Amino acid sequence: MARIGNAKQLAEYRKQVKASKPESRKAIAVCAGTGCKAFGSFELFEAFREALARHELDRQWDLRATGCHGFCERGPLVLFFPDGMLYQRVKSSDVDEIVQTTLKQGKVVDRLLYTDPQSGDAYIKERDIPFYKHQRRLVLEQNGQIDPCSIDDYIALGGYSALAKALAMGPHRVLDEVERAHLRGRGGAGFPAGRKWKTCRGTESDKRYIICNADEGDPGAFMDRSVLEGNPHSVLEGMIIGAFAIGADEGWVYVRQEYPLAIERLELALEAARAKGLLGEDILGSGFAFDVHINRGGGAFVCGEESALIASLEGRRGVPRRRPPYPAVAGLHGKPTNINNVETWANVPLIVGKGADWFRSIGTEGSKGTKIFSLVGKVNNTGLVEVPMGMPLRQIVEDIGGGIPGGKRFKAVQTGGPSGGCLPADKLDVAVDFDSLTAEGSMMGSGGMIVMDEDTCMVDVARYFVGFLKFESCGNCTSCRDGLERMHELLTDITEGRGTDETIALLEDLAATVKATSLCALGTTAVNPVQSTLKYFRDEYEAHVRDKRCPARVCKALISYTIDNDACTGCTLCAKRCPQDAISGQKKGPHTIDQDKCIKCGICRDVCTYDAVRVE
Amino acid sequence: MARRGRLVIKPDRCTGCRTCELACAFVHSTGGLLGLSRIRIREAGAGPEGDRHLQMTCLQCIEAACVKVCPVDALVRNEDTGAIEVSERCIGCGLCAVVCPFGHMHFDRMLGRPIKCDLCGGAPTCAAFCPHGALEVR
Amino acid sequence: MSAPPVDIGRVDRVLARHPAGVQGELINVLHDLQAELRYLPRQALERAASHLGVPEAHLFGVATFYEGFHLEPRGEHICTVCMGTACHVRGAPRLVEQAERDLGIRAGQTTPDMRLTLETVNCVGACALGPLVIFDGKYHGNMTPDRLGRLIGKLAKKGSE
Amino acid sequence: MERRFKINDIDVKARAGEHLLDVARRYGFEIPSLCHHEALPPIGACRICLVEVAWGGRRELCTSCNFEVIEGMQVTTDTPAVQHHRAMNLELLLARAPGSARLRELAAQYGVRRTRFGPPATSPLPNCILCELCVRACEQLGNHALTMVGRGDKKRIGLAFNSPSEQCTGCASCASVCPTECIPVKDTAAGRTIWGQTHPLVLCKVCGAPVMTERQRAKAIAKKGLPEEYYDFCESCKQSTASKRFASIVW
Repeated sequence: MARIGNAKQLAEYRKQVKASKPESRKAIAVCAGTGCKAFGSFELFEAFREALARHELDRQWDLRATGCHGFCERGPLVLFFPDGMLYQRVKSSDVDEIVQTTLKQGKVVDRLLYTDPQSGDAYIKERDIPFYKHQRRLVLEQNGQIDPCSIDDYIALGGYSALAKALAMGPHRVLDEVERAHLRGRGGAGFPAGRKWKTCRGTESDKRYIICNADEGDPGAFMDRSVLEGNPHSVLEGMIIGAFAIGADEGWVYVRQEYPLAIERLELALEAARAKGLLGEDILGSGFAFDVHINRGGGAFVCGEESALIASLEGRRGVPRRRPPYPAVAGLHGKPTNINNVETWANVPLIVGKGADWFRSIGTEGSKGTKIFSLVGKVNNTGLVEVPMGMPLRQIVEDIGGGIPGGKRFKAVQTGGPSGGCLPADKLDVAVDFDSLTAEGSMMGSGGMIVMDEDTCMVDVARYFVGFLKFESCGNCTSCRDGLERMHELLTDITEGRGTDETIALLEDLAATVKATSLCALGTTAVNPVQSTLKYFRDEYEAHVRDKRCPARVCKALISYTIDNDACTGCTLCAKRCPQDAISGQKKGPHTIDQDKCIKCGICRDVCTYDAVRVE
Repeated sequence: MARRGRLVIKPDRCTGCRTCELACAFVHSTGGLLGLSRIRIREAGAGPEGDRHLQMTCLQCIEAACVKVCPVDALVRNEDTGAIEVSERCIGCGLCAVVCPFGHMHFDRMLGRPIKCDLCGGAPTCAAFCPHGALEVR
Repeated sequence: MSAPPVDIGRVDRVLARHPAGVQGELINVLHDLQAELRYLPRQALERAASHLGVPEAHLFGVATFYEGFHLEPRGEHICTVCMGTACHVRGAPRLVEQAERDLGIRAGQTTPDMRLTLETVNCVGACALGPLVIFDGKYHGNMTPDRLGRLIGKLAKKGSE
Repeated sequence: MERRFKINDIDVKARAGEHLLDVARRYGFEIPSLCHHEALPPIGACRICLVEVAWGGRRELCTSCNFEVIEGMQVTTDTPAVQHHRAMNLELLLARAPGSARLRELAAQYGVRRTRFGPPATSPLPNCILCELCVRACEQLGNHALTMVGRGDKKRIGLAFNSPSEQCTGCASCASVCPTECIPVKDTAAGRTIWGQTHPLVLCKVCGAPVMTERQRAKAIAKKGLPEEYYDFCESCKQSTASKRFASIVW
């Protein structure tokens, strides 16, 4: 691996790499994202490799283990290039048939195609599938196309050309371009990246740092994980461009320890970029030097907050401090430091490569570009979606997400991670961008989007988030540490049937203080789930405290399990599985549940094949 | 330096009546706890006209040991009065009282603070109350 | 059960990979020590503190701040239940309850025979698979209490053989 | 660099980088606080020193202890919102430290005479409000015996490995700065007992009264450069010796 000495050599090298690939550009991309890997995509990849070798097809087909394709619900996914055919839920045992039928005869294996569960339509090409059709994949575009362990794959698709362009533009034009693109930070607050960069550059100092915040802590969000795992070079290229523009010579990626694959891929990417002369001394012969280190996070949600992240990088407890001074002025080791998250950095090569005007043409007035969401929960098509800013929430949930499974009713969608809010059905037409979501009492956050159906109890959800945040609070501020603990107690009282109207009143009062008086965003936004559910689902709270009833039948203290005599066939399965021996009855006779013994674990309902267990 | 309220001690006038201690204690604590007085009367043996007494209080040393050992620079000289005062910076480690060569500082464990003469901001109460002119402000 | 003695040589080999006296290395050092020893015993932390030149109290404060560090020995097997939002709405709390019942320990604890540690994690970013259980590093998606019970039961049987 | 702004409509001046609470107190404005100490870096933990600050079109509640002054801002120290949120935070703290007279008194000033919350689930040190003054004082002294352990609702004050620390000199500064007087210190003939260990005491070479702990002495001698005999006598014996010397000069 020789160093690439300048922009011209980079272009030549790209030509060489392309020439080494099969001329037909035929490729099989097996998704090796975390979701598909859990479904066995590694074994599948090995099966393909073996089969291609056996049938001597390995020179015609370029086999790649790629990053996450996004449609995790249907993994493992296999995508065929150049025509873009997608097979879903592929097993190793399908490989022989795929080779025989698809690779050799060019025919489709129908049963591996995605079939819409509602319409029954089968789709051959990925881009026609409703899940993909409404998306605009820019950051994620290459995720399904390249082997994230291969810098050559990235370069072949134009990788590092934006860096070469930036080096030619000079730092100030790059800064202007990023500012003009109006790129807002994808980590949650939505602060304009260009302004942050300029502040950092403008602060007099002998040393500046840049940091990639990959401490994706929002439960229910995994877009940063997928970008790092699927296309680490795009993040790295963004960072190098940023460092050049800002005048930094050292950078850090602060990545969650829970993402081992992302760390591994990133390490490989760093090594490869160094070997190619794209990182380190004299990058592409420009004289600009910059290197990146990886720091594994210790496991603290609050370290997503930039001053806490810096504390953590300095080997301290991840406790936020009051800003200003902002990190762009006084950050890591007191030096000007620019922090952006993974998705923000990954947007940078696109902006520099295609220009600010192109970027500004996507999205809304206040929010430009696309945003990646992890669409999860009670939705048919779970996975990662990337859409232009401003798309109505309804389109994401219904068209891309394919609606709610099992014919259930939609209840709410929670955006913005644990500090976001829950929006009800009549807010589904809100445009998904930074400002519209905030106006409705939720927020963009880093892009978690959790769909809830009629079986989700909103009080339980609020309690879940507050429970998460009291655990994740750094514990500095009285309002956040004690306030959240007390809010959690009050919510527990409500879900366990001890609540009264005064409990709700105190909860609201306390929430106002937590929001108004906590130091960092963790505390000031922690009450969003409570305030938004109180605003939109107050009737559910009232049902809990006044009628001692959980409308969604989730809160254990307020429900009981019974067996419907008419439906019960006396198969005895529930009685066998009941951990408390609370179920009795004769074989082939109706069974009953002893309410004193029942712990409401719900196993009887899970195992009953006759749907005879009722929850009241 | 035009300093106000320099405290001049005249031991030969002291009768040992301890009015100064009481005045100090009242001015610096609610209830006048004698233990919290910053001035103390010591017996100094018998003289030709009866027992001698000596008024012991902080000398506001120029090179003060207490100031030197304080880890947080909590002992600050009041440039108006010349008194070394215990500021709000004190964290109560007690070193100052340990090293004062004259025993003029007392560390009060209940208060978590050292106690020393601050010249009452320039008008020492002890002097005002001394019935014998044994403490004078100049 | 008392913790086994710590092989200081192993600790020192890990420390040697990190520059001395650099506080910023602290969290990486803790990660590497834990990877080597499975948990962070006191002797290892004491050595790390002196290697990095930070007070022991500081190191202890940091190690206990982050959820990723374990200061008690962990079991031979680790069962981690993901408690992310997606997993929560799909029934993760029931999984924890099932495991706690079956094992007779609380989440965060280890069985008295040191065979298994039950842990929870706040989202591993595999939300499409929820509810998710990670058993010794292997992801098990769409988990049900019944299936988890059998998974744990299998381990118990293996143990008694 | 000087900063000019208004507190409760009164013009004040401060140095750039100064914290608002220090400036306000210098001008005699009363702002309550529990976790602030002039000699220790502010952390904004108790949230009692809240004030309302308006500048550049923004208006927000901030803790004044860690708020760096801004030119031209308008500070109000006692708005209804400030009062309300101080009261709620005091109520939360009162649940942690019902035994603190100072806290009860302060809470009562804000109309909080009882708390609607029970004792917190995790509080190994009764009446501790987690203000961290003890930890910061210990760090300031360079002892580093104390630390914050855990986080969130499980955060507490503690020692490394939860066991007696060799770093602790028994100086009891932690107890001195504690606003709720929750750190137990016990002096007996055997020594000073604090944080789970009993520190042997240096006794006055004349009368045998306790002077300081042996560790505090050793550390002070090493650090402060005063002759050893400065640390040998109790206050009373020193005064007695001094008075004799003075008497010999006077008479």
